[in-house]
Amino acid sequence: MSAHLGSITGSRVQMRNLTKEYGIVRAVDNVSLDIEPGEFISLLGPSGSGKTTALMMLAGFERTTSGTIHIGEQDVTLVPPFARGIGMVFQSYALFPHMSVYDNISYPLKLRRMSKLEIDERVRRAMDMVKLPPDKFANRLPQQLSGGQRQRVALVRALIYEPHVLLMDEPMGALDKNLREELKLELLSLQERLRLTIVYVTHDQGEALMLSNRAAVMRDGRIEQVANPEALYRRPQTEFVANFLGEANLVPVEQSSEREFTLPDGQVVRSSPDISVDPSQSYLLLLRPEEIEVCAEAEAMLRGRIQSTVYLGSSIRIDVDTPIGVLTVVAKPNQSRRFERNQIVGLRFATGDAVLVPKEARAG
Amino acid sequence: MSAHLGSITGSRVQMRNLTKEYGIVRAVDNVSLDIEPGEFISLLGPSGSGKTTALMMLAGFERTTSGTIHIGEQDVTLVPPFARGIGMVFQSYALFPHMSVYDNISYPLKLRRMSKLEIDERVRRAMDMVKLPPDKFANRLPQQLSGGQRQRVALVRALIYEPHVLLMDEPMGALDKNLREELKLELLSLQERLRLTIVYVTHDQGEALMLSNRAAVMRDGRIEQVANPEALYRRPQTEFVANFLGEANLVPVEQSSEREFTLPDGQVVRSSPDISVDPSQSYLLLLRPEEIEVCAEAEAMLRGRIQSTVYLGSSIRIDVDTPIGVLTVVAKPNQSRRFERNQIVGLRFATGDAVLVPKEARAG
Amino acid sequence: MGETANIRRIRYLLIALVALYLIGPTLVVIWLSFSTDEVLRFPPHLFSWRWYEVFLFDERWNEAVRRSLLVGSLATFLATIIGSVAAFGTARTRLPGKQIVEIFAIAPLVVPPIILATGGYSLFAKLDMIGSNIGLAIMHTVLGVPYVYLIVSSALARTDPSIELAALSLGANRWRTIRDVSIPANLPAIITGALFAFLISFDEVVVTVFLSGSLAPTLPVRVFSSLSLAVSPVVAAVSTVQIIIAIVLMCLVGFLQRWQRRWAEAVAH
Amino acid sequence: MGETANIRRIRYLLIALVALYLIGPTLVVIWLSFSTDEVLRFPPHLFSWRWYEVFLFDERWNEAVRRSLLVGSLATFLATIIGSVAAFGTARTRLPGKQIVEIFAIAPLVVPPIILATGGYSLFAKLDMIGSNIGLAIMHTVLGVPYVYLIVSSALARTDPSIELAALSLGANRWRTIRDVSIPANLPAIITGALFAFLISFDEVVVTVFLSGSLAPTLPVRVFSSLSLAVSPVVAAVSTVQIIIAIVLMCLVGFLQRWQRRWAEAVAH
Repeated sequence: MSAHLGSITGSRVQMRNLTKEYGIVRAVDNVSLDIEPGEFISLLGPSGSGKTTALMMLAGFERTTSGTIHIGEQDVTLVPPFARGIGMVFQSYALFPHMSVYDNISYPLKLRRMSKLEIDERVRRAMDMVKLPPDKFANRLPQQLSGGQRQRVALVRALIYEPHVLLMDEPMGALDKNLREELKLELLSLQERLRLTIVYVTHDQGEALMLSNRAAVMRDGRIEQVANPEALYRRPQTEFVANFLGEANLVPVEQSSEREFTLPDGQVVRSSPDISVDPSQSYLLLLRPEEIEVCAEAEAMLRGRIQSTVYLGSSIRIDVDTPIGVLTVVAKPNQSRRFERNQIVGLRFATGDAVLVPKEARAG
Repeated sequence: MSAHLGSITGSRVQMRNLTKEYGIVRAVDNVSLDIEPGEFISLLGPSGSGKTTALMMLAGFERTTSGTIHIGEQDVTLVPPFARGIGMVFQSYALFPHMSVYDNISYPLKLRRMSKLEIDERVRRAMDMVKLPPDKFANRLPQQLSGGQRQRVALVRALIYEPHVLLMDEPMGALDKNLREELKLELLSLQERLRLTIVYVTHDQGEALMLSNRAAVMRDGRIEQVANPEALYRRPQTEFVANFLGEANLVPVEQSSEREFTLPDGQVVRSSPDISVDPSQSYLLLLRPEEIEVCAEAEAMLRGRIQSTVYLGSSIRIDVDTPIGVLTVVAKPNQSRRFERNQIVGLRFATGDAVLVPKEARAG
Repeated sequence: MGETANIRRIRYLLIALVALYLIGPTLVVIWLSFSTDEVLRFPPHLFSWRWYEVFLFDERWNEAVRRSLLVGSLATFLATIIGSVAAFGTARTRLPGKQIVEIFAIAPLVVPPIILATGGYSLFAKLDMIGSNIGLAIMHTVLGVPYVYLIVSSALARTDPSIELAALSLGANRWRTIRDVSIPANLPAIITGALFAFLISFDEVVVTVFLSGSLAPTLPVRVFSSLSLAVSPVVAAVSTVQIIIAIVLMCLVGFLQRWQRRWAEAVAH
Repeated sequence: MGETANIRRIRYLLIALVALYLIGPTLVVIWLSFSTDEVLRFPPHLFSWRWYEVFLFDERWNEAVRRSLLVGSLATFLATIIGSVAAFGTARTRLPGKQIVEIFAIAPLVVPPIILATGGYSLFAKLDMIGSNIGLAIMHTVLGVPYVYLIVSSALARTDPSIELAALSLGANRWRTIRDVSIPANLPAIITGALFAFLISFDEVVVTVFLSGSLAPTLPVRVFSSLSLAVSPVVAAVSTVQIIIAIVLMCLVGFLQRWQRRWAEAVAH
């Protein structure tokens, strides 16, 4: 996919106060998001969070209730999908079942009235690039391909006319685990070469962390936080984001001075200086399981009783009942050290630069 | 599910030379497995490995082509399913759609001609145990329940008549991730209390490692290895098992003396004494990603160039191109240390007690 | 997306016209049934219930209704059993030759009714069963089986096939599994099939004309003969009653299908 | 599981008996068509092709065939368009009132044919179109629409709905999307629907009897009248030809369905 496709550089995409209502339900609620040219951005959220609806509005398949969409310099809010100059990869791949692989890939070029010769050259080159040799695959029908091959055809078909924005709707959903890993790496290298703007919808936090430059975590039609993967994982701004991206221990704390917070057992942690704290709000201390270390009781900040241990191969997950609550700890399995239920263990974690998350008000 | 169910203790289950042929295809090929009373055993393998067919023969839904099955003292090879005294949880849960939750759970007791009074007492107690209060749930139909609730009804229905063997066919397959974790823990505690014999079919290595006392890894209708989770993960006996349970770096080695093997770069590792080595066989050294440590170049056994890094939240996956091949390393993310592409890093790993896996002969 | 209100109005108008066209003849019949005229003519003079009175109190029409109900019930009973057994057989067992069972079960749907009339007439003439209710019910059964088969099959395709295995694992033998699980879990579809089988029998003309012989015909055949002879508006009144019965049965079918579909949702996926 | 060979033998015998019963009348007709007798009687004296010769060389039968083909083609054309448009409308758009479109499209399947006959007769008598091919084709269209609608709808339910979105995203406007994707991706089902519509028209008797008037009847109506008057074995020969046509069309349908089903597999998972 280099040669002809080598020159692509993505467009800027801007969503401004985008809202979509179905009757009284707000599927997307006042979403604004600026996507830089060449950025790989994920819309990440559970099902029903509005991520797919937002993508459908970007593609032009859903009308907006209010708000505007710009692609590049153009306001495309009212432009029909076929004139938006986007590429899209669907969860089901949406290959045309009555067309061969060759016809599927060449279809967008035919629509653009290219010469037969140029179409042929482009399609063959593109097929070679994604390891589908034209000799073998050109005349196959989609149903004669494996899942991974179908995915690659869908990708090439969406890219061959050099759109500046690629929209992807859970494109890995239907693949098994190994294939998924492989295609993720391929997608990363592709984006690195072409500098496309990619908007990638997924409910899988691992995919979003691995692939994106930034991810927007969505919930109930709204964006909770937009940030790069590391910031989302290490400095989530809401309880929801903290829980959605990996496992989280959330310990209630009381503010004792401007930057100091007291744990239930009286110990004090200092918050990271870049977190601004609202005194009227309750906070939770975020401890990722891998940030807590199991240690000798003498060196421990906390002691606790092991509630359960689960062997996961590359690690052991231990739930420890401590004075500040049940903490989940992930430890490396170690031949010399065994963890048993009801054993008393020491735990420690860094008390500086603690990450605090506002406690969510819950109904009832 | 305690009280009435508290007294259960599982039966021994024995499969002897079990074979199932469909036409010319051998779905299960001469499988023998002794399952101890009260053991939680997983049949683990990719789809098409014969694990489900083996379970169907245990349940009596598939006739055996040859071989015998014993449950307890009894040869049940020719006994119809309804007389085998087993409980089974299906992937689809298989709740009766026309019966309320109460009627579903009481059905096996009605078949056993229990008195209405006793049935009522038992069902109510069992529903309480799995957190489905009878007042609220007894009259609901299955389609009015959430996935996790359906799963619990299916589990109670399969246990209420106190079978000595519980068969489970990918019971977590239809649940989302969070619910799965929760139900895994519930299942573990249940089995600990009841000491049932559980045969659990899954394609998910994480589930098998987490839940089972032992797991049988299946491939092409045969058992590759039966062992406890730690032995499977740390001392796999075949290349297939090594790759199937988590990520594996497999480095070709040459035997230099009885227990010493040479890596491609000339370094020497000593094999674990409990591994017997066949001199006519080629071996691979197994290095799990978390067993390799990234270190200062001075302390390194190996140096390599970083090919790619992937941020996974709780860890970073790094592919390093070294003289002994591309090694995948999993490191903890660290604020002070950054990994970049093309950076040269040092690696080290323990050279004693190395795990060697026979290299598979490949066709072609 | 982006079409003007005018285009949309034209589109709705077109839909309305086609819809009117599809049910137009039916509406005409209902209209005619309230005619005050002595002969069937269009448009009619309105409004009178007199033709409904004729239908209700004329012994020949009453006899036709009785015969229709008797033959229909018998045919429904037989077709429901044969069609359901065939549907379960092809969907839930591993017998060889499933495809052949399927072809036989659907065949009567495709065979022109005139052929069933010819064949049935020749056969039953030989057996001296022309005019017998049994003979007629047997032929109507043949016509009803494909409907039961198709409806029950499609319900079985949506029902979780492991519920029967679950019953077996819980200790039910084969007979109890069928009685407690297979039949009740697909009851809405089986009843739907039965309703269709009844409607087919209740509406059938061609085969019935030849097999009812000199005895009293079924309701639709009586309408048919009345039409051929003197075209009296009483046939419009009878037809209207038939339409109402069809509509009631179809509402029932709609209800049953929603029921069966909701049951199908109990399957995990 | 564990049943003896005897039980299995009895089971197969039962299946065979039911199968014979379902297609028995059809076999009888084929048998009769080779009779040497002058009148239709069972069992016949065999073997002769004479009735096929009568059918082939009698101008009145030939005229019936021509009329059947003409009316059938016209009705098929109209029913295919109306049924397909309705199916796409309910399956792929968000127009309100889908359920109403569905009810209208299926209604003619449930309305007793005798009512369509009564209504159609009254309407066309007024328009002076009794005996016109157009009038007949219009009524046959009504009968064919539900088949096209049901067949195309069920294909659309299995086809990936995002292929049309994909075409739009690749740059095809609405018209090109319909031409290049919607129609060809469902062509096997649309053709299947058309074949059914043709078969319905080609086999219909009740409505046709009333609407063909004094002109030459269609093939099945001619068979019907022949049966009522002099029962000559030529009707068995004609019926056999009809059966063969039905079987050929159904084999085609089977082939088309496999084709459409294979296409549906192109969807992920």
